[in-house]
Amino acid sequence: MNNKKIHTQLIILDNEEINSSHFRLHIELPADCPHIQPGQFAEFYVPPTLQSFLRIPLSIHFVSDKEIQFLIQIKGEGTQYLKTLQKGDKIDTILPLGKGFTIPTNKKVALIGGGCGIAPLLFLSDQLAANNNLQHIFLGFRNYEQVMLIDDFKKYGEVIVSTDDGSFGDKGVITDIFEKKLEKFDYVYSCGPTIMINKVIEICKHNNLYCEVSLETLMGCGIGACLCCAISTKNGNLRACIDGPVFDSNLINNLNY
Amino acid sequence: MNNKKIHTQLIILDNEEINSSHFRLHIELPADCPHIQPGQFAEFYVPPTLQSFLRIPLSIHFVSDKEIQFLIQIKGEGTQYLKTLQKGDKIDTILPLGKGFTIPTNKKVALIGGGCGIAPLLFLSDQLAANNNLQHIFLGFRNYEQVMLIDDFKKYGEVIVSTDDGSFGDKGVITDIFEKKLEKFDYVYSCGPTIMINKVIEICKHNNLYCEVSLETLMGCGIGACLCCAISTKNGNLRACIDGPVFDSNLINNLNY
Amino acid sequence: MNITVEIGKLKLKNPILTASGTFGYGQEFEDFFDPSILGAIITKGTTLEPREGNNYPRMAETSAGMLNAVGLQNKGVHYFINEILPAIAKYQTNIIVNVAGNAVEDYVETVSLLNNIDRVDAVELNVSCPNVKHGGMQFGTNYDLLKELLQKVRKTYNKTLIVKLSPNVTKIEDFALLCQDEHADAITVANTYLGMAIDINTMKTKLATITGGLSGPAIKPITLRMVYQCAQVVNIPIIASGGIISWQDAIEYLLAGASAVQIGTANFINPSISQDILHGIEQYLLQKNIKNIKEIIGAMKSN
Amino acid sequence: MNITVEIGKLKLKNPILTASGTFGYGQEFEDFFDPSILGAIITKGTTLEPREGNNYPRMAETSAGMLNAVGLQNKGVHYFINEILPAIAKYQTNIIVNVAGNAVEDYVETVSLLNNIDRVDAVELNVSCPNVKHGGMQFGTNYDLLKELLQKVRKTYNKTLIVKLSPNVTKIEDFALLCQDEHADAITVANTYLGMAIDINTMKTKLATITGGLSGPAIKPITLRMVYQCAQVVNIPIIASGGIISWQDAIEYLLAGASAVQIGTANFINPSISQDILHGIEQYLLQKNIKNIKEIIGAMKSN
Ligand SMILES: Cc1cc2nc3c(=O)[nH]c(=O)nc-3n(C[C@H](O)[C@H](O)[C@H](O)COP(=O)(O)OP(=O)(O)OC[C@H]3O[C@@H](n4cnc5c(N)ncnc54)[C@H](O)[C@@H]3O)c2cc1C
Ligand SMILES: Cc1cc2nc3c(=O)[nH]c(=O)nc-3n(C[C@H](O)[C@H](O)[C@H](O)COP(=O)(O)OP(=O)(O)OC[C@H]3O[C@@H](n4cnc5c(N)ncnc54)[C@H](O)[C@@H]3O)c2cc1C
Ligand SMILES: Cc1cc2nc3c(=O)[nH]c(=O)nc-3n(C[C@H](O)[C@H](O)[C@H](O)COP(=O)(O)O)c2cc1C
Ligand SMILES: Cc1cc2nc3c(=O)[nH]c(=O)nc-3n(C[C@H](O)[C@H](O)[C@H](O)COP(=O)(O)O)c2cc1C
Ligand code: FES
Ligand code: FES
Repeated sequence: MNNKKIHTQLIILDNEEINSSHFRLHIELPADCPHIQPGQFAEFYVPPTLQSFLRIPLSIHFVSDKEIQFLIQIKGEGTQYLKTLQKGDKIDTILPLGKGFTIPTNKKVALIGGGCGIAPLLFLSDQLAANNNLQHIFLGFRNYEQVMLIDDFKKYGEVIVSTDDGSFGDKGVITDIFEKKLEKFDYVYSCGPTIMINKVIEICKHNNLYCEVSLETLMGCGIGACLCCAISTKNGNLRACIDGPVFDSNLINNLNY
Repeated sequence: MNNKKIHTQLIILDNEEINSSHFRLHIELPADCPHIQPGQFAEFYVPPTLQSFLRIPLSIHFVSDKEIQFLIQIKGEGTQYLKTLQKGDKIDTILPLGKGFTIPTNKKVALIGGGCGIAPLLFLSDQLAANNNLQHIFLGFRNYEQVMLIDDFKKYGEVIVSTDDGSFGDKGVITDIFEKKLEKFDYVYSCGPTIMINKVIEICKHNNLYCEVSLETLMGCGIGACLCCAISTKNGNLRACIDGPVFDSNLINNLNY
Repeated sequence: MNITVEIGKLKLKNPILTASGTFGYGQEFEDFFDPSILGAIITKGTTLEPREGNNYPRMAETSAGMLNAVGLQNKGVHYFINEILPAIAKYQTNIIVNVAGNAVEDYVETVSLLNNIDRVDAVELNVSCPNVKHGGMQFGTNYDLLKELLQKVRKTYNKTLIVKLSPNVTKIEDFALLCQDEHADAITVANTYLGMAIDINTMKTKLATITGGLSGPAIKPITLRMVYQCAQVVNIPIIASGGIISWQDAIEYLLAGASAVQIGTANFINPSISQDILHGIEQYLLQKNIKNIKEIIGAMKSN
Repeated sequence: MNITVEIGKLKLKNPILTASGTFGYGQEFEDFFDPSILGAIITKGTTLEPREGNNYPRMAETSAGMLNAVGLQNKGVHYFINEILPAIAKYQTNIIVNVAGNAVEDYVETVSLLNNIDRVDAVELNVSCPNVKHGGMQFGTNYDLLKELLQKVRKTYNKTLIVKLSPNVTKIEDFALLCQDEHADAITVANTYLGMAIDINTMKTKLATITGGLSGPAIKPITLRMVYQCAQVVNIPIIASGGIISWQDAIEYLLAGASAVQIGTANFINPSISQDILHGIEQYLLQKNIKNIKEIIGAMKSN
């Protein structure tokens, strides 16, 4: 298996608007693309501005035999620039980076995603399905306007949606729903805001469920060289970019950022 | 007469390619545009890069009742950016800046321009013609490839062209040609590389001709606030951006940059 | 909403000032906005005698910054008082004169002249200009020299005295404390950083003076740290100057402990930026429901 | 064309080094280019005992720069010697260990361990890390402390000793001269600038440690000036470190007097940038018909 990283110019195939603050970039799968695991990420180069000049880390959202997709939330100038990319444009990319999720076979699993944290879960879901796992997919959003990609997930398992204000699906934070509908899952996977991750970890610990979480930190390099992306773990400070971003939740000390 | 400066977003009407390193921007004349003199300039805002973040000063090349034109040589990232502008794009502009050329009536005048230094001379030539002056226009270029806008100038007077290598027009530097064809000009105007300006000043002094030169310096602000654009003159250091860029050549000490 | 701040005996209607040497005498900006809306205008560095400044080239662009080596070109304090001041006296805001000199006596004579001029509301002592051979930065980087200078100036000048510190020092807090001890009313943190640039084609320095002063967004993190450090040790107000190009930058400085901010290099990119920054600050306070700007001065919390 | 340079007893096949803390141990970059092409690799700051470094958040982006407060996270010199070195010994280039410590004794013990390790070609003494409470910058900003440290280290360590200076000082030349007097083989000019940033929404500092080290293109003009100033006073080689992101930047430093350059933050933006910079320098020399890179070291002319 080729697990080298590549640094290359990739071609944009499509820039799909999802809602007012999210879009999905479809990028041509390069010929020499190494094997990509769900949970890995890429680092994009964007033209420097007076606000920022480092690369932007983004989770791999989906991989098909033709393309790699990214689900992106507009935050600052970097993601705004990505939003302007059009079919045919090129983007300087390093990928695949980091350690991904474990993919078991024939298990019962739960996925818990919040907001744009659902990004890496779609490819995960796809790969879990390919390996015959039974999936319960919990997706939480702020409100109806923010709800997205439900149909994409429905292909792979049962999807439970909640919104904080109840404007779509169940009312409440998704971790509460997850706790209520708890079963004896063999694997739990989660990605989303810190507060959600902490809660998922707590629930799983309490119920003795094996859980993997994908963690977002500020990153200087994305390749393990700068030590800016420290995650406090039972084994000391680890690097989110190379020791993660996916971690066994038992390792993680309470996230306080 | 309204001689205020305005700071505004202007609309690109056309981006005309002149040759491999020069292009001409046609910009909509704003409704509230103050009176513009030949020799004045504008300051354009371009997105900051790691190379530069100040505005770019450019001479006003031509003004019609509909548009303002700029003749631009591609030098670094700023001018490269301007080259990418297209019809409908907007550009943040401050204009008109500085002091322009004197426009007499019914005189015999000479214009000497070198390379992209011909930029402000076209509008000057237009205004000189409108005031019934007889013009001898000397334009010097490096080689045939660089020769440009001859026909634009021919409308206003007799045009004499030279190239350093003789690939078009007379062979030699344009100041030599000017010196050979010297007549009793009432006014001499010049804009171009420092070495050319120095030579024109010398010739005029020697032959007792009144001469106005337009000088390019590095500029911090373009509006007289920073004192970065110092020109050494008989009256001490003056500011190219507000006391110039057009100066009576008798004032100027030898330019040594 | 109250956005007034006090600097010594001065009441500023708002904390937005324009930095010395980057705003001319205000007149150059009249077409873009009314300087009267500012908390104060700070003049170009003014010396006892007229000065021609340094040779050209005097500037170079750098990453998110610029180097300048203007070298205090100005027509001298007499010309300022007689010719310039009458023309700008109309601005309904404070006029602060930035004063520089070669020797202690120059400073003293200059401030003693200004002491009697009603319309000059304060003096900002420039002990930090990196662009002149004699005078300037030597005072700002030498504790004992600065002490002597401050003692003599303070004896001569009774109105609000602001000292503009040099950032080119190991421990700016020491200089801040010295200013407080010698009864300066406020400090400006800070002037430009000594820097340089080389043209690799000609292999020559880009500035005639070899080195010059670095300003612009590039320096903001360093000057912000210095403002914070000074705010930990002095009680006199701190005026921040370094790389402010947005209202967000200005708020950072206020949170770090500055009572007012100066807009410098940013004036060159957008001549009405001070107005925009003023409005941005007002919006921020409104949105955060902060009634008095003083509530955010030094309000930064640790992570 | 000859592009070799000498740093103490070391012969470098070219003047391109990677800066401590920005290149891991080289392994992280193997997919992008072969670290063996470099003049040398400089390791992450190494201490006697393992260190966990500072709390998160450890970085913030700024205009043309970044702040970091990693705080010397590393597994200690023993782990380095036993576990890391064997894995990177294969690189056909010099390995320079960046050494940091709390107290003089830590430094001395660490370098004495490294003195006996064949594959460690030199030590870069980090007396300038702004991100740790004890040790680090205190040595680089205090002349007497540094003197004591250098004397003790020099007695213990016989191979090439490079001292990495702090730029957070009033007069870097003094520290450069001290290094020369105390028989350091070379100096690195310079480490990061102490800076900070504030999140105006949360009103909190962006770094857990409040302040951190500023690196990147923003600082280049200042560090370039320091390299130039040091080159005027010392004869030992100077290694430049500060904001290099292009071969043009590297050439500027060579012209200012550096014998070699370190690529730091730029590695994060383009992991094979060192290779590009090396090629760019070769092209420049070729185009200018310069046969030996030493001809351009310190060759800057005045304007
Ligand atoms: C491993 C990893 C995977 C990620 N995957 C995705 C994804 O699939 N889709 C997506 O939309 N975003 C993802 N992010 C977050 C994304 O990197 C940031 O939103 C982006 O860098 C913001 O850049 P900007 O220039 O637009 O905004 P900036 O102006 O740089 O920042 C805007 C805001 O976002 C915060 N921010 C900036 N960088 C990060 C970061 N690296 N992590 C968390 N917060 C940050 C800042 O603190 C600030 O508040 C991921 C981050 C990591 C580390
Ligand atoms: C009053 C005035 C009028 C001008 N009119 C024109 C014009 O009509 N057409 C035109 O093409 N150019 C004109 N220039 C020059 C133009 O401003 C520069 O070429 C431009 O700023 C370069 O920007 P850049 O980002 O592309 O290149 P940069 O990367 O900034 O610079 C590339 C090269 O150009 C030189 N340069 C940069 N700025 C200036 C400057 N202000 N003056 C002289 N050299 C400079 C630099 O030293 C460098 O060698 C004028 C300059 C002034 C001061
Ligand atoms: C072109 C220029 C001229 C300056 N002249 C002076 C001066 O005369 N006196 C002074 O105290 N500071 C002077 N400064 C420093 C500024 O007032 C300001 O302190 C510095 O530029 C940092 O702020 P900024 O980054 O916002 O520009 C000058 C700065 C520039 C860029
Ligand atoms: C994330 C990071 C970690 C660093 N760690 C160290 C270190 O351990 N030891 C050291 O001497 N310098 C360290 N530095 C400083 C760099 O080696 C370099 O001197 C500095 O960043 C300036 O160069 P640059 O602008 O090219 O990055 C670090 C810099 C960064 C950005
Ligand atoms: S982001 Fe640099 S080590 Fe993880
Ligand atoms: S460019 Fe600022 S005064 Fe002329």
